[in-house]
Parts: sequence; structure tokens; C-alpha cells
Amino acid sequence: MNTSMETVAGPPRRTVLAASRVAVFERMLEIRALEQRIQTLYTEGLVRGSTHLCIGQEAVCTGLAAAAPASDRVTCTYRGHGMALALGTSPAAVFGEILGRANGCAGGVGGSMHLVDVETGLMPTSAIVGAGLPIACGLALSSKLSRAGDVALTVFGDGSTNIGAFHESLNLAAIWKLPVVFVCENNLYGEYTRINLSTPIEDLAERASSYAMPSEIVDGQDHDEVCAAVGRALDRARSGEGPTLLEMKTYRYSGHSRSDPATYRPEGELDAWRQRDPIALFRGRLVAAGDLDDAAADAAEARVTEEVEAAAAEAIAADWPAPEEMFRHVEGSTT
Amino acid sequence: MNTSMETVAGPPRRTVLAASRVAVFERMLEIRALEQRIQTLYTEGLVRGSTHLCIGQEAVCTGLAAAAPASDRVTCTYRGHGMALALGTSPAAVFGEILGRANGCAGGVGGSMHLVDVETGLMPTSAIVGAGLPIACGLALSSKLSRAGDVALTVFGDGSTNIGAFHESLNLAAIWKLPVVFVCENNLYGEYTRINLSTPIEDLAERASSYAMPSEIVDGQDHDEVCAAVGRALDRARSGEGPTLLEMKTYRYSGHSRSDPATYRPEGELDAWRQRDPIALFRGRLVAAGDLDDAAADAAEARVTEEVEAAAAEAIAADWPAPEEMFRHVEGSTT
Amino acid sequence: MERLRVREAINRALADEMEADPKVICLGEDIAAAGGAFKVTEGLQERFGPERVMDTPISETGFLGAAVGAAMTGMRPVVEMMFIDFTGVALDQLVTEAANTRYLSRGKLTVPLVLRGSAGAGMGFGCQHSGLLDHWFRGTPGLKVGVVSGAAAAYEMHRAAIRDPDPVVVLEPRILYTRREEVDLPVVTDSSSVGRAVTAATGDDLTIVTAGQMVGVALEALAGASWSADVIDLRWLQPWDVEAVLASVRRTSRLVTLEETPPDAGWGGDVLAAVATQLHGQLEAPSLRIGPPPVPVPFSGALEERYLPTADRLREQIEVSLRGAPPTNWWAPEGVSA
Amino acid sequence: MERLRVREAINRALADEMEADPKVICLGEDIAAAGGAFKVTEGLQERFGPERVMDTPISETGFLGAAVGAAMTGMRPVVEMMFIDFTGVALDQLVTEAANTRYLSRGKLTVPLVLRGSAGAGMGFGCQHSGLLDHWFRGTPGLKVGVVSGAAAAYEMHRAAIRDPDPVVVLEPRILYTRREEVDLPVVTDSSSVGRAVTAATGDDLTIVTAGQMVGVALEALAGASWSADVIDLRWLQPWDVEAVLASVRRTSRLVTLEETPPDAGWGGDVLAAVATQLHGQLEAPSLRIGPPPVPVPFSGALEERYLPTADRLREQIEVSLRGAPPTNWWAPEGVSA
Ligand SMILES: Cc1ncc(C[n+]2csc(CCOP(=O)(O)OP(=O)(O)O)c2C)c(N)n1
Ligand SMILES: Cc1ncc(C[n+]2csc(CCOP(=O)(O)OP(=O)(O)O)c2C)c(N)n1
Ligand SMILES: [Mg+2]
Ligand SMILES: [Mg+2]
Repeated sequence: MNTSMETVAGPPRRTVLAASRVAVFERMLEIRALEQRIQTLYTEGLVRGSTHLCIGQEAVCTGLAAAAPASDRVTCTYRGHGMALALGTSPAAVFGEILGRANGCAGGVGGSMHLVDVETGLMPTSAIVGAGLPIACGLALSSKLSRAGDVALTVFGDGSTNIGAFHESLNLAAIWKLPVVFVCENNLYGEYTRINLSTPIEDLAERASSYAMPSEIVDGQDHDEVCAAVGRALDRARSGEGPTLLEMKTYRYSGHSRSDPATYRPEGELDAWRQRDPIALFRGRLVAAGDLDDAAADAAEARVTEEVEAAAAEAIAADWPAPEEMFRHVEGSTT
Repeated sequence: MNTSMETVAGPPRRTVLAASRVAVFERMLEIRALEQRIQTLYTEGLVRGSTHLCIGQEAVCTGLAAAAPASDRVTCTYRGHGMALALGTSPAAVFGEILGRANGCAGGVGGSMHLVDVETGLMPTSAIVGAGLPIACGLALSSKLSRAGDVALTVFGDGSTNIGAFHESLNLAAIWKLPVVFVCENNLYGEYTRINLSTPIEDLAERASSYAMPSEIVDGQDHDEVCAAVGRALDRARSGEGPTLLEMKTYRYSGHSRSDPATYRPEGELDAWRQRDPIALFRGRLVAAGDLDDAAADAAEARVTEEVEAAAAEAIAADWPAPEEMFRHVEGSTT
Repeated sequence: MERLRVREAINRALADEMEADPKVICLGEDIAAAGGAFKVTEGLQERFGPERVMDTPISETGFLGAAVGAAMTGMRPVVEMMFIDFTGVALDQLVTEAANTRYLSRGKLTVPLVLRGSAGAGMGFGCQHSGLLDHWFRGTPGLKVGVVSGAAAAYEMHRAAIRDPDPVVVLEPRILYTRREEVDLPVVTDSSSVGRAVTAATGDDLTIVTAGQMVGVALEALAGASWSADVIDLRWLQPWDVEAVLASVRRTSRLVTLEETPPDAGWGGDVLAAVATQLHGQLEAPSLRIGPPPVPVPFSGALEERYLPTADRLREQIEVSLRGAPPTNWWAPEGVSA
Repeated sequence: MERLRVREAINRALADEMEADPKVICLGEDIAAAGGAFKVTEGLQERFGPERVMDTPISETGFLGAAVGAAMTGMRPVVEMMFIDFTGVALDQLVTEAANTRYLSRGKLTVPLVLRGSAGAGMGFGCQHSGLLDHWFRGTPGLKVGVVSGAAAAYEMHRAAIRDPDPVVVLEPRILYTRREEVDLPVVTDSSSVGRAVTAATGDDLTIVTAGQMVGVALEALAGASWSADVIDLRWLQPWDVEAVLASVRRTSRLVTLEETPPDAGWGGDVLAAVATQLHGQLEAPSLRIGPPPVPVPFSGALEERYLPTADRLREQIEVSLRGAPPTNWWAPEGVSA
């Protein structure tokens, strides 16, 4: 796998996922290791504000990134560390951002909820539920009008399907036949509320019918299933057939945000989902296929952990943003 | 039929619709006559701002009002003159409001888009598309919490089903099992845009499935069908089964607002709908049933026209609001 | 020189920008096939085609957000909000998303988006369709906000707004749409005029700072007045032209702000504050802040007529104050409490 | 006297009002079963039951609008907006619907609704979760807006807000939630304190008008200062207490406003404007308007620390100005351009 030095350029880190299943495995490990390290950085008092981990949802990240060529842009949410890594942002740049350092992918002015990497196609992630969906429609509109051929993907949670922006975006995309893929990560919870308490239906994919839009329910724990479903939706979009709603059934192992012990979950739910851990599942598949033996897998795990640790160290040692950064890239107010 | 003097009290004018089919016929005539008179008042330069007529949609107004007891509250839109009359506001109070006079149902401070009549259950109509739906959920929530037993009805157009408030309201009503009836007047157009250009499905009732909510497609030109469907939905709501989405297939004969000649409509569409004119249809049914003979129907028409004209004259002669009315019923800003 | 209505000047600005840059697109409710509720975009779809002039569903969050995304990726969308009041259902996309994008992406993405909307009171549209609502937009770093005062201003401001790299809100007083003006349309090649005020009249006794539909009221008040005034048409409310205001007030030593909205959160507060903090001791008389009362815009002509400032009322207020007396508001005469 | 955190004081106010009036209900995202993202509503559902303390879907327009409808029909809903910034997706229901209802219904309907939301910068939540955003709400006739400065203020303001017949926004500086205060909780029986400022300290040399989390900053700045000041905690930003401000400034002859947001559309403009128009010639020195720079709230601790006013910075600014010099902003020292 690439080191953070090699990966600064961007696109290669996304592209490699389509080419190498071992790279996918390593990226999943990287995502998990990074999220775990963020949790400890928090405990060490190094992280301000809020962070939202995606441990348990890694296959959605890698599946999407492996299916979408580097020219396809993505909008995502505050729960975006894994997606950023999958698309190709380096671990050091993600750590740096979360720690508010100059080496962060937004130079430290954004924070955990506002990752961005124009080179890898990651638009600024939004901290507002649902906000990324209309924006993705706009990315798709640009593509359509300029005949660029690229597709926009927008990633959002189950809870976000109850906000107006979801409805308006799906309708707009359908009526304009926009090349956009709506990727719902149904991890069963919006903050501390289980989906059955906020939403009268179980399968969110059903909501596509209100817009005569095709949809699929996808096993979000299975990288290959995710990758295939996203691929089908991208094909539809690219051939001018318009948008698709994909519902990824998945689960977040940790609480909603760094301060949430997730005591609201029914006994056994987490354990049941761990039985289908996306990384273990994919590792098993690689080993079975002979792509990797157990020793190599263990070695990869050790190597990735080390690399992620090095990236964390790099970020911790990185400079703070210079004072003038506060004033750059904004104008307009009267002082 | 009641004269405007007798009707100021309110509720009886709604209640009578459930009791007398002749009253329903007369009310439909009243609505149409009032709308037509508003058009001429506009031409005479007496109406400021905007007005939105509901000619062609009268059966939705009377059907709803005949089905819903006087304690059921209604939110409605800027296209609300007919609904106000159906629920029981007097023609003089509607005219007065549209002319900005002190005798208007909002004392002249509201105007055509902001009719209100607390006594008849008409909440202030909103000039913002979709805004009445969440408010109706709140009326229903009050009812549910206080065990009052009344139901809220909210009337909105086909175009309004593409705004976020629609989606959020239906979801909220479904998950909370609120006693509310969503009444969509699908008149095929939102302003100058035909529904097929804004909405990828034809039957808006289908959208209820996103909320596991029952729905019905209703012949909005037929008072009896409207009344029956609203009645079923009210029963469901009152018995604690929650909300219903009713789609009234209807048509507005005139343009969107007073200044719209509606040239965007396909040739023949208006004529085809006129074949199923709600008033003619209902009159035919009354005559066939022997409730009314043609002479009596004609006489009713003449009488209603005269009464409406008298109400218009009353409003034209009415005082302007006193200067201090501008300052009443608002506080809070710093002067 | 030609005689143009304000709405025609805007139309011309849009057409000229669309001609100059294929990335300029227009979207909004009924702006394309129907040419807009106020006919501002009439003929643009015929001329530039349905891909560049688009009708939208009634989904303000959806299409405003789509414009944000399109702007991030090279387009220069001009979004019409039929009545600026409707932005209340979609504000997030503009102020929380668009305005922060350039900052968050460290300049790698910009959002050259224009939100134009009909605005203001005076036409009997009632309390939900008569807002200027500049205060919803001002106070957002990263966003620029202007208000049009006439045909020439409209033309120049819209072209500059479209060429600006940042999201810009241009408020169009609805009441001016059909007003005609003799204009030499300016040549606009960049966005450098964004933020610059224009001196609409010059005089010695006082400085009237105003904007939008009130500019015409101020100019009308000059006619037959016993005093003369600089009338500063701010045009841009964020950023606004502090220097122009200070320079004029330094010369005249008297300041009047004329707003079309009630005082709380109005731009007049910021103008008066800047003068108070920067020209202490240089004013001959108390500054005056003139505007309508803090009530919802009433519908009835009888009331709305009392609500807005007029030339006569402005003149009266200024004359009383020049005599050294504190003027009372026209809208709160004896017996009518505010 | 007891020691209470601000969030506990709010919780107490809500509980006391719910106890006093069965029509008071609370709704918002994760406020019931989980007790709120900031634990402000902890224990209320257990105590008052799931009908009166309700979790909502992530549908701000839906549940804020539902609260409006419930308030029209006799309930007194208290809606939590987890971060006040989220109101950008739902503003219409509050400012365009709720605020006009009493006016439009000629007083037959009222909307006794409270929207409370965590607000403000200083905690590393970044540019989309750090707004105070009072300017979205001020400027709407029919709406009242306050901001909490401590536990006693929070308790009193929330109880008064719930008893007010109109929609009221109460902004809760998030950074204060865990701050403890020794308080005698006041007895609140009506909404008469809405609109009234409180003098948090008295002094002779100047008047500091401030609000919210900046009140503590101002009080801290007094300690060890060579000057003394009236510190006016506005508490209510609309309507705001003009009389209290004018009375103090008349006595001290100097005015400083201390805001936690950039100048454009900030409440400080309205305060400075009122003093400028009403106390002309009575000030000994230029007024000062102190606040952060006009940029999005930066995330990094290194930058956010430079963004907000602190006691030291305030003291420094005041001291420079008392020496007769114009102070420079701490956030724009040499070499750093604004
Ligand atoms: C408009 C808005 N409302 C509320 C929030 C607070 N909030 C942040 S994340 C979240 C839950 C979202 O749940 P879901 O969409 O399922 O995504 P997940 O966090 O599970 O990935 C909420 C309510 C927000 N950020 N924006
Ligand atoms: C939020 C908002 N967007 C746009 C408008 C402008 N507008 C007023 S009526 C209307 C059309 C609504 O169509 P529909 O819902 O079908 O109702 P109809 O007028 O046909 O009864 C539009 C776009 C508005 N009032 N509010
Ligand atoms: Mg979720
Ligand atoms: Mg319609």
C-alpha cells in the first residue's frame, strides 16, 4: 500500500482500488486504524469539537471508491473520514485536519466535519444533514451540461432521508435525469434514535418510487456487493438513464459521535453485526480465493497500523495554521 | 341559502353542507360567483397584489367542508377563497379582505393570500408553498395530546408535493400517527408549469407509500366522491389510525393568478375538463334525484349571483382599516 | 442613451453575460418557458436554449443547492427566487454551504453563483411576499449582497455579480421592474464594482445614505427642498462602501439613513455605527435613521401607504431636524401608538 | 443560593414551566430518550412522559412547523434546535409563518412557541456549527430574540419566554452550558422581563453593552482594570432595552459594544445607531464596536483562539481608547491583513 508521502498526489490512491483487491483490504484496514486512532487522540485531549467515526461501514467506502473512476465527484457528510481515505486523501491529511493543523486537507480551518480534497474528487463534506444531496445534483448538472461524462455520488445516512433536501434532490435528479447516484448508508441510527422511531418504513430504497427512480438494497458490509451496485448505478447514470438510489445496509460500531457511548442500542445488536464485519468478510474472501494468505493478511494489518500511526505522528508534529490563514479565501464583509 | 348577514357567526355555514345537498349546490355557485366577481374587481383596478382563483375546483372545497365537522381545522394556501367560503366565511368578509377593507376576515391587513377565520376553523392561509402542511401536523398534535378528537386537514397543490415540507410533514404525521388529512388538489399545474415537467410520476397519491401511509386517488370534480373520501380519511384519523393522503384530480379553469392568461395549456385541455364541470355535474345529480328541478336550480343561481354581488358592494363600501390597525397585534421590535 | 425598464436592464445583463460566457446558466421557477413571473427572463430560453435557461420544480432547497454544486464545478448559475421571501425554505444552501466553500477548500473551489430575487414592499403583496430580507444574507462572511436602485444599477450590478467569484445575492425591488430610465449602459468587464457605492446626487447640507427603491425617494425629496444633499446609493450592502459614506459625511457633517425596512438588523445600523465610531465629534447634528415601523408589511393600500417612506415624508423629517427639532415618525402621529 | 450549571438552570426552567402548565411540551432531535445532545433536557421525559417530551425525526421544517400549529391551538411548545445553525433549513416556519400569525389573525391566534438552540463559537465545532445567527431572527416584527449569559439569566429568560404570547428565540451559548454559577433562582410569574436588560456591573468611566457569552468576558475584563464600567447584559436583542443603554451612556459618556460576531448585521450596529441618533453631543470619546473579524469561524484552535474577543483583548482595546488613540483589532496585527 502507498505511504502517505506517495499518496499526496491523490487519484492513484483511488484508482488502485479498482485494480487490486489487496489494496482494497489494506484501505479498509487503514480506515479502521485511522478511526481507532482518532478515538484515542480524543481521549488524549488532542481533538476539539466533534468527530464521527465510520468503523463498521468501511465496505461502503471502499466499494464506492473502487467502482467510481477518479473523475467522479463525491459529496459526503461529517461522517466522512473513511470516504476521504477511500477516495484517496492521505491519512496524514485527514489526521491533520481533525487536529486543526496546517497539513490538514482543509489546512486546519475545517475540522473533522469538513474534509475536502479537490484532487481526489471529495467536495467539502457538510455538517448539515441532507445538504450534500442538492449539491451533488449540481455537480451532476455541470457534468450533463458540459457533456463531461462524469457522475456525482452523494453519501448520506438513513436519518437524512427524512429531511426535505432528500426529497427535493431525488425529485430534481429524476425530472432532469441527472447523472447522480444517491448512496444511503442505512446504519439504523440517526444520532441516538433508531430508524423505526423516526421512519415508518424499513427499506429506504422504497422511497425511490416516489420519483420513478430505480433503487437497490445492498449489503453494505460486503465490499463486492457495494462495488457492483455502485457500478450498475454509475453505468445507468453515464449512459443517460439518470439517477439511482442505493440503500446500503450497514452499521456503525461506535456511538454517533465521540462522546456517545451508544447505550440506546438493544442488547446483542452490535455483536450480531460484528459477525458480518466488513473487513473480516473481505479478508476471508481474499484468503479463500488465494489472493492473500493469513500471514500476509496479518502482516498487512501490522504494516497499515504502523503507517497510520506514522501519519498520526506526522499530524501531531505538524504546524498550526499561520494566523493569516484565518483571512485567506474569504472576502466580502465590511471591516 | 344564508345571506352574508346571517352567516357572520360561522359554523352554521359549514354545518349546513352536511345536511343539505341544495346548500352544497348553492355554495358551489357562491364560490364560482365570488371568484368571477374578483376577476372583474381586478379589471376595475380595485384589487392590489395577487389573487388566485379556484374556479373549476369548487367540489374539492364543498366536499371537504361537507365531510369535516366544524371542529376540524383547516390549513390552506393562497388559493383559498373557495375553501374559506365552503368552511363558512361570508362572501363579504372574503371580498373585504381581498379589497383590503376593515370588514375583511383579517381586517384588511392580510389580503387575498391570507384569509383566516378562526370561528370557521380556517387557520391563516399561507402564501408559502408547502408551509401549511407542518402547521397542520401541529394542529393534529394538539388534538392528539389534548384528546380533543378533532382532525386537521391541510389543502395544497400538486406542485407543492415537490417541496421539502411535504415530505417532512407526511413522515412526521405517519411516525406520530397524527389525526391529519393531507388533501392534494392536483390541478395539473404549479404556476405555469405542467406537472409532467416538474414531477416524474403522475399519481401523487403514490408518494404516500414512502411513509407507509394510506392514500386515495379521488375524482375532485365530484362533490360526493370528495366528501366520501375525506370522510373515510377523517374516520381513520379520528379512530387513531393516523394520516391519509388524498389526491384530488381537478383543474383550475383560469390562470395561476390574476395576471396569467394560461397560454401554456395544450389546446383542448380546458374544454375537456369543462365537460366534467363540478357544478354542472352536481346540479345534474340533484336534478336527477329530484332534489331540485331546473327552474329551482336556475333561480338559485340568480339568487346567489345577486347575493354575491351584494357582498361585493358591501365590501366596496366598507371602511379602510384605521391607521392604528397597522400597529395592533404585534409587539417586540425596538422602535 | 436608451430608455429601459429595470426588468429589461436585468434581462439585458443576463443576456450579455450568457453571450460572453457559455458557463452562465439561469434557473428558477417558471423563468424559462414563461419568461419569469415578472418577465425578467423573457426570451432567454428562446435565445440560449433549454439547457441554459431552465425551469425548476418548486424545490428551492433543491435547485439552489444544485446551483451551488454547479458553481463549484465551473458553471456560473444565476438563480431566480421569484420572491426573495421564499429563501426562508432554503437559506442553508446559500449561507451555510455556498458561502463557506471557498474558505473550506482553501480557494480550490469557488461558488460563482448569483441569487437574484424580487424584493420589497409597496405593491400589496402582503406580509409574506414583501420582504427585503437583506439581513438574512448580510452577516455571512463569504457572501456578497446588493440591492438594485434603477436600470443602470441593475445592469451593472448583475453583470458584476455574475463575474464575481463568490456567491452574490442581488435584491431587485419589485416595484421598480416596470420603471423606465434613460441610460447609457456601462461597460462591465469584471466584478470590481462590487462593494462600491454611487453618488446619485451631490449637495452640501447633509448626506443621505440609502439603497434600493429608497434611492428614488431620496432623489425625489431633493426637488423643491430648501437644502441640498449628497445622496449615496449604497448598491452593495455587504461589503458596503464605508469610505464613500465617511468621505461624504466628513464634508456635509450630517447623516441621514433612509431604509425601506424597520430598524432592527437593518443596514442603517451598520452605517450609523461606522460613522459614530469613526467620525466622532465631526457631526453638526444628531444623525437620523428613517424607515418604516416595526410591523409586518400590511396588505391594505390604506396601511401600506402609511408604512413606507415617501419623498414628502423624508423632506419633512429632514426639515424638522434641520430646524434643530427631533422629528416624529409619520407613521406614529398623535393617537396612533407604535 | 445554589450552584448550578447553565444547562441545569435551563433544565430547571423547563421543568418548572412544565409543572406549572400542562400545555408546555418539549420537542426536538434526541431531546427525550437521550436527554439532548448537550443534556439540557435530561430527565424531562422520565418526569413528564413521552407525550410531553418528544423526540423528532431529522425534519426541522416539519417539527418546527408542527410546533407552530400546536402553539396556535393552545399548546406552549419548546423546540430545541440542537445547533441554531440548523434553522437555515427551516427559517420560513418561524419568521414567515409563526411571526405573522397573531398579526394576520388580528390577535385571535397566538403562537406561544419557544425555539431554543445552542449557539456560538469557541468550541471547535467549525464554520457550520458555531453561529450565533441572531440576525436571522432580529428584524422580524412579531418575533422576540434573546441570548443567555449565565445560569440565572437562562432560568429567568426561559421561563419568561415560555410565558410570552409570541414566538421567542432563546440562544444558548454552548460554551456556557457546563459553566457553574451561584444563583438565587428568581421567581418568574410572567413574561414582563422579556426585553429588559440587566446591569451586570456598575462603574463610571464607560458603558459596555454586551450579551451572551461576551458578558462573562466583559466582567472578567473589569478585574484589575484601571477604569470602571457599567456592564449591560442586554439579554434581549429584540426588543432590546434602549432605555437602559441610553441611561447608562448618559451617565458614563462613553460606549463600547462587545459582540461575539462580525459587525455586519450584528446587534451592535443597532445599539450604536440608537446612541448616535439619541445622544448626539453627549459622548466624550468615539464609541467602540468590538468583535471578531468577518470570516467564517475557523476550526483550528490556533485560529479560533484568535477569533473571539477575550478579557485581555477587551481591556487592551478600552485602555488604548481611553488614552485617546484608536485601538487596532487584536486579530489584525501587522503583517496579517484582514
Ligand atoms: C439539518 C441538521 N439537523 C440535525 C443535525 C444534527 N445531526 C448531525 S448527524 C445527525 C444524525 C444523522 O443521521 P444519519 O443521516 O442516519 O447519518 P449517520 O450519522 O448515521 O451517518 C444529526 C441529527 C445536523 N447536522 N443538521
Ligand atoms: C416556497 C415557495 N415557492 C414558490 C412560491 C411561488 N408559487 C406560488 S403558487 C406556486 C405554484 C404552486 O402550485 P401548486 O402547489 O400546484 O398549487 P396551485 O397554485 O396549482 O393551487 C408557486 C410556485 C411560493 N409561494 N412559495
Ligand atoms: Mg444513520
Ligand atoms: Mg397545481
